[in-house]
Amino acid sequence: MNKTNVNHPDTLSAAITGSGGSGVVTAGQMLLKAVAAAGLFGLMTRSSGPQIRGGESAAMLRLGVKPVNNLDDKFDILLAFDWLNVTRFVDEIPLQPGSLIIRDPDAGEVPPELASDDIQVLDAPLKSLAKTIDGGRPNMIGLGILAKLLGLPEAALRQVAAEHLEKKGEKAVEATQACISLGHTQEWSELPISPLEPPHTPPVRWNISGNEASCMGAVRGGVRFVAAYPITPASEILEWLAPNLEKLGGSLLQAEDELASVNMIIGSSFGGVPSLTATSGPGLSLMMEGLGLAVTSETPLVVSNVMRGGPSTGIPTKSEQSDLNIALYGFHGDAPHLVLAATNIGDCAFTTQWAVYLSEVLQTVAIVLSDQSQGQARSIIEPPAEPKEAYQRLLAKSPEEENHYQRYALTEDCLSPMSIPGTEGCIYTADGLEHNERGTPSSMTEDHLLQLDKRRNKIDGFDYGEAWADLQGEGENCIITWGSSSGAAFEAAQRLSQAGVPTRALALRLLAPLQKQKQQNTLQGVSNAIVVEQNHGAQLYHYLNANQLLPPGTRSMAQPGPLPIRPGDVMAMMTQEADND
Amino acid sequence: MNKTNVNHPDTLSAAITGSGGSGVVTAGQMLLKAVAAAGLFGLMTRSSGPQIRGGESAAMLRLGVKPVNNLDDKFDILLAFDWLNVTRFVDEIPLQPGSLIIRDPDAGEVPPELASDDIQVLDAPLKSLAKTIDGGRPNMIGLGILAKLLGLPEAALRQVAAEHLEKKGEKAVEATQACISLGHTQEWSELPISPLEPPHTPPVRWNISGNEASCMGAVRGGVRFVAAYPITPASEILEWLAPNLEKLGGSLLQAEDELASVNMIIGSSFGGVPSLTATSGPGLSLMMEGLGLAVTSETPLVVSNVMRGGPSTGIPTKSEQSDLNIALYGFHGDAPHLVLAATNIGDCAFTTQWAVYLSEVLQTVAIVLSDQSQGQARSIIEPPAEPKEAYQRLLAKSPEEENHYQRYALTEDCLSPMSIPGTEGCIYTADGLEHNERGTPSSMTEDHLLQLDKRRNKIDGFDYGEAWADLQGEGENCIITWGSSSGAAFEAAQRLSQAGVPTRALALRLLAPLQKQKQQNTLQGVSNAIVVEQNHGAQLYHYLNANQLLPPGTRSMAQPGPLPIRPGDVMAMMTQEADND
Amino acid sequence: MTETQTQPALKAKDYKSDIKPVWCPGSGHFAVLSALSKALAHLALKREDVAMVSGIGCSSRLPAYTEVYGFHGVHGRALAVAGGLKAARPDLTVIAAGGDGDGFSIGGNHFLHACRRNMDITYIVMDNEVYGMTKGQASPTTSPDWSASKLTPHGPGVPSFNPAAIALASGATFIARGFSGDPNKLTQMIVEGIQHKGFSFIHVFSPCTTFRPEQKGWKKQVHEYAEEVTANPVKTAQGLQADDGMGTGLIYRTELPPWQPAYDAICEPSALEKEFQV
Amino acid sequence: MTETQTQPALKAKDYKSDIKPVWCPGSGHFAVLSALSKALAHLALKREDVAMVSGIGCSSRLPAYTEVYGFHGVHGRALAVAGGLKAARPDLTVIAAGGDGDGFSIGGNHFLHACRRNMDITYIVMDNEVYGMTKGQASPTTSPDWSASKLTPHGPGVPSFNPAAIALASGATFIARGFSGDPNKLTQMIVEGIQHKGFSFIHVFSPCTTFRPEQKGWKKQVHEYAEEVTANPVKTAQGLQADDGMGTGLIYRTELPPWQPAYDAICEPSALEKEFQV
Ligand SMILES: Cc1ncc(C[n+]2csc(CCOP(=O)(O)OP(=O)(O)O)c2C)c(N)n1
Ligand SMILES: Cc1ncc(C[n+]2csc(CCOP(=O)(O)OP(=O)(O)O)c2C)c(N)n1
Ligand code: SF4
Ligand code: SF4
Ligand SMILES: [Mg+2]
Ligand SMILES: [Mg+2]
Repeated sequence: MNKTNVNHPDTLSAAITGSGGSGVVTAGQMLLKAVAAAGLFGLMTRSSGPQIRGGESAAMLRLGVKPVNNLDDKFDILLAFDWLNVTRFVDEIPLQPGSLIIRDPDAGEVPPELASDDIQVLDAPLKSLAKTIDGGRPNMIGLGILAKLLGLPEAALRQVAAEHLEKKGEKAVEATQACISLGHTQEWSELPISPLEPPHTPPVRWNISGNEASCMGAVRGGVRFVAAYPITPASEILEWLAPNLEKLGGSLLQAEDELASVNMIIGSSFGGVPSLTATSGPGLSLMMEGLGLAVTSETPLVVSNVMRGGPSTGIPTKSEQSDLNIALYGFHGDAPHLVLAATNIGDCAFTTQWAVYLSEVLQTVAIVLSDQSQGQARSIIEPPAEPKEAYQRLLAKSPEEENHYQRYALTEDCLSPMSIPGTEGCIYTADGLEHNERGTPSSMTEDHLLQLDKRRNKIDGFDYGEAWADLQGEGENCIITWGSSSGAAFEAAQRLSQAGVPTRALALRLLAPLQKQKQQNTLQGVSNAIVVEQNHGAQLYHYLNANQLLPPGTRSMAQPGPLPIRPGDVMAMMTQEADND
Repeated sequence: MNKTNVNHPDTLSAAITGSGGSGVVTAGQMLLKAVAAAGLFGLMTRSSGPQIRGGESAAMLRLGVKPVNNLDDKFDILLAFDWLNVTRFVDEIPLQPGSLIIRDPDAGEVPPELASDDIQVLDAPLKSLAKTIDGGRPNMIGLGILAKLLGLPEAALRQVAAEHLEKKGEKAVEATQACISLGHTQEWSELPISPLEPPHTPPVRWNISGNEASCMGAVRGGVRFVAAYPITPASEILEWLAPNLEKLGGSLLQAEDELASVNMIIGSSFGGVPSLTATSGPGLSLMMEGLGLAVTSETPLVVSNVMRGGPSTGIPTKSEQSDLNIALYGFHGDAPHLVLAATNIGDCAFTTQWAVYLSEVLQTVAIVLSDQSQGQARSIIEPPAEPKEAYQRLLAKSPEEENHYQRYALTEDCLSPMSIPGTEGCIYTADGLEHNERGTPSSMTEDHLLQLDKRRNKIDGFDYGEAWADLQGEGENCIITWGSSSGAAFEAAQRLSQAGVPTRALALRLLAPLQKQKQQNTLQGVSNAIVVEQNHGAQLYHYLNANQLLPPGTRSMAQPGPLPIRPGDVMAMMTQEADND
Repeated sequence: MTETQTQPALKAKDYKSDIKPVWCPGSGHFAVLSALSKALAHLALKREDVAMVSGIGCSSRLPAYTEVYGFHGVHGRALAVAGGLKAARPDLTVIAAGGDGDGFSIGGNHFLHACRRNMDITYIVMDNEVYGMTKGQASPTTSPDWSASKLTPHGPGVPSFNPAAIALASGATFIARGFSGDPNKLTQMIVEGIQHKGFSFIHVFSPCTTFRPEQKGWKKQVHEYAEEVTANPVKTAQGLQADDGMGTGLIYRTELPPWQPAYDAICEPSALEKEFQV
Repeated sequence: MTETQTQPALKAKDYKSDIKPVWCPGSGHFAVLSALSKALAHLALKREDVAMVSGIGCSSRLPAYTEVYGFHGVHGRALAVAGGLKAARPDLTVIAAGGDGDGFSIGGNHFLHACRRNMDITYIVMDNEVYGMTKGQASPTTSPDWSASKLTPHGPGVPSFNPAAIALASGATFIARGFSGDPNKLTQMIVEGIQHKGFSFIHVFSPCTTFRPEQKGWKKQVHEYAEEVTANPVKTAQGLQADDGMGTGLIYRTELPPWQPAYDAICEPSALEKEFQV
């Protein structure tokens, strides 16, 4: 029998589905923890139906011996507790010839949308097995079965059960462990799966979500004040930060709305405290006026925008990369600022930390784009790196002699020392009206031009070093991408190169200001390029075209959410004949 | 002596300045009325200092025998009542060799910033002459002098005085008329001005501001409900509409803020009444979330955005074309919609009316960009044209039989009949969540893609006819522009062509969706192009590049406000060697 | 309520749509939907002459579940959409609905000004003292010491918002408090609210079983509002102070002319051109 | 007010900057600037420890005219900026200022929630019952029949907003009403407001000579607030009702703990990484 994962012997993909209350998410989370305990890497995303609470749900995992940044094209295993509303997930859990479905025969036949001749169905009487154990639950039987198939050691599973259910008491732990063991001891004839070989001495790893990683980046970067308003899928950022900022001597304020939250962090940052807010599309829209004020008054701050399906209220619980336009261009007037995007879950930490540093040193707004698929997914990763240099805000010092402090003084690098309230002799009034060097409102053409130049040049002239983008591979074919699509792009490039189509992939971390010269250098020798992104309007593609940064004939692969962009789709697009009209 | 206006014998430019209370604006307004009464065309813009009320001000006029759409490079005449703070206006009132300054010798010397050997200074004892008349005012003496120099008949001036001061009583009218006559009877030796020859039978003309023209367009287009929040320089739109909508059976609601105003017109439009709001940059920023809702729920509405200096509060009383980015891209998610811009003051009527028709027929948002220099300037114009076709919203009718009304039904042209409350049998709930054809929220990939396609294709597929742009002239040189820069661009193209540099000028009226094929056809044969716009970031230039609609080597002429773009500057840019690196 | 034509044959269920609510089992919002449909049936309003407008939240999903015209807008703006609709279409019966977060936090400004403006709109707030939809954060009505949300680990620490008192101070002309656990009384309250000419505010305790399971105890805490119901705002303020905040029933009602533009057309747009002609 | 160090040598004029106000001659806002600078001098606050925050409007221009730190933000958000500043920098004396449009129309929601949150901020609203900056439109405090704005040719037609009553219902702990025509009393009021621990709201009648010339008559209409000043909101509501709206003086004061996060750091960010380590 063909092993389904022979093409990617380093990874395995498994999905778990079931109706409300069947324990899909618990099983998935425990599986991921067991993956970690076993010394492997892994990724888990979730999906659920429209019910606020308690509807059907799916957990999608991919495990690997090396870091895993994206889902695969197909799933090797689907474990279904039941078939209620499972069709909702059919698109999200593509199977392939040789994939394995594990079902409880008591739950009925595999629905026609999933059944096919090429797919092997294994019967596992989850419910009846669970009944054999006091306090046993079918999902934990399933977990044991899955672990066995994936090659995860029983010990890892038992350890996870002990930790995960600690609060529920010893009895619960024991029952769960018994279920897992029962599942794990099931014997199967030859199976279409090659279990993964964990490394002998596993590296240090973290178990973290993208939203949590963004938090770590924020506090590492020095953020000590946050004001925000809850919104899916950004709320976890606030929920982690509220208790943890306190430990660092900072605080979080739940504001009455996003107009308040953005203006509150303008106030705190004016007060000298590095500040951040987190939101998603609708909240970002409401913040744009305030962000323009921060740009104009040169008040540093960071917005962590976790994108969801748009436009308008859109699809709150699903992912999309469609807020690039508003992040780049959503200001009235000319308002240069920074836009960054994390290229994977762990990178949410690096990119957010870097954004804090950059916003502080450049005294401007940094918008960090992440998305639901990064933010709410959990991953076993290598500990995220930190930026090489820890930039800080340039502060004004009390002058020795009486002289007029000029908050918006024109300097060579266009950065002016910022005075923090409490500093003697450097009193000023920050202003969102156009102003002269001192900060006094001015409607004169010359002041306007000087300050417009200042605000642009301080950002354009800065040396951002090497972190502006991630590049992998080489070759005349190139995949250009950003954010959560980067994982699929890198994997596609790698697989293409292995298949004899030399391909590089470039994922932009710094989206504004574009590093034109560096990007041009990086793209030298490229004859066939595509721009990959998860939105409908080809937002990155148009943006790069606007700045004449794409090789001639570059094609756009813009696929809106919520389905993730998969490596195979990118490969297909890359190798498709370039259409030349 | 050289006449200063020999190069443009059809037009004459005059400015009036003075400190608070000197009556600059009154003199300017009356002069413009007299221009109209004399059968000529003309344009008047104003400028003032930072004082809320009563500071120095300047009135800038250009008169012509044909319609005048923009200020000239230089002024032929400057009439100064005094020299207090006049330096504030030096940039706005460029003089040239041969220009004439009229000053009151009692007000002191011409300041060095203005004085030069080439400039002729005429002494006119305005104050002392005014004293000779009971109730006489120096500005009215000045008005008489100016009228004489410009060749405006005394009768026209007297008539205007009678109308303008009617409410102040007969004595005031008589004193004013006496002043005007006294000024008008001043005799001068040969002067560097050739007065204009009014046509024998003057055509029908209107005296209107751009903001008023936008109002006429709105009500002609069918707008009957407006909710808005005051903001400079858009408030005059509301002030005109409030009393006049009533006469048409409509109404205007002053809202508590812009979040309310945009959502209120979503409500009224959902109720079936064509609706509009007017605002400027900061207000537009606050409306973006609501506009995204209108796009997604397919609720037609029009936003008249009168641009001012940005970013943030910026320069509220001055003009700039820097809200193009937010108008095009300021939505979270992919939200196709319409963006239009008026190419001159009269065109504010045409473009707004067309925007109402288009938003109604396409069931989407139309943002109309005008700016302070169009909105608050007054002009004597030909009566504005109306769009050829009066499109209307496609309404759902009560079905004969019971069947489920599908608000967002997928149709060939992607437009679905909209049901208005009160219609039996077509009940539905409009939604800003992604939805299926019926309107029920859906997070399924397929529904999302279908509705994203629908919302884009209904707009992209529509036949906009010929009004998408104004084209003048021909030749391999081309000036591409939009909005209030169009006047200078057209004049530059004309003057260049006359000077042997064949130049065409293209002013885009429909900025989104771009009419790619039409624009490509229009630009055929162009070898040297520039994009002219009044902002810092070259917003139109980048947008056209993003859509690969510019001939290779096209250069950007992006000049932020508040100084207007002048024809001479455009000519200089056009003829400058293209720099090819 | 606008005197539109009525239509006697319909039952409460005819005012419910066939769309299945996304609500959790036991959510108080189900009972509000029931009470509302009964009220509409009682008033025998023509379904197509009624419009339900909402913002975002579990509660704000209500419109799609009713068989009347609906507008499910963005978070916090229900009253703005409703106000524009009523201004342009005075003939419709306009009802706005939503949650405590939607109405009192992000929507607070519109609440203030809608009360003042006194348009003929009925506003039903389903208060569960929590943001249900976003999985359980504190709202303005949450008590200061409720610490179950990680976002406010020590509780919000701010005295809770008193909707009736704010409505009163802002000029609302009809204020009532209901409980989803007493749907008959709530039905009657909604009927009266819709009948009231002007802005009627109906504040409903509607438990969130998922994130505030302790609200099951509300059943025992609510009681008849025992203070005098007057048209005198000061007396009512006094009554509200004396009440423990859990009294349900009519609280305040007064008659003031609703704000409603409605002009007869006296000319065509072309007539307005005269002003500009030279 | 925060107990910051004081600095005795400064006079009122030392708290004024050298920037010339753009205000019209006779604008009430001049007197507010004077009273404020006198109050700061009286309190002998170190100039660098005071921050003035405002929105947009004639009145909101105030910060640049004072010689303390200033933030001139966007329209309606002064209280949000001030709240964030105070939360992050409890050591500063934070004063927010603005107009009736800025504070009660577009800024209404922040007003509500700032009163509730009771942070130690002083908020001065210069009420001229008009939008001065945008040349004379009705604000929430404008009387319903004021028809001088073309935008509301029949007057706004809505009962005017009662700032003190709303502040009271929302939970403000210090409410006073002043008049720019009585700058000494106003100075005293600002002093007490700044000294008050918690949110102090000072509502100042500050005439717009340009667009509301009739407000010159205010001189004759204002009078001492004659009702009892208590810490009891119901009594105060009664008093406010009895007053004709023109009584100036302290109206309400109570002591409640201000909301103020202030935590001592107990660890470094690296200590937080443990949670994630496998
Ligand atoms: C602008 C914006 N901010 C935040 C959100 C996220 N959000 C959705 S519903 C909600 C709160 C809902 O609470 P409530 O109104 O009390 O309704 P409930 O779910 O409790 O019935 C929030 C914060 C949003 N959709 N839009
Ligand atoms: C978002 C936004 N909307 C509208 C405006 C225009 N605007 C500037 S000041 C103002 C009103 C000012 O009135 P008020 O706060 O009473 O101050 P005053 O000028 O009367 O002192 C308005 C509407 C703006 N700047 N920003
Ligand atoms: S989360 Fe709470 S409010 Fe929302 S549906 Fe469930 S029980 Fe009701
Ligand atoms: S317009 Fe009115 S409020 Fe503004 S400065 Fe002048 S007088 Fe004062
Ligand atoms: Mg709630
Ligand atoms: Mg005011």
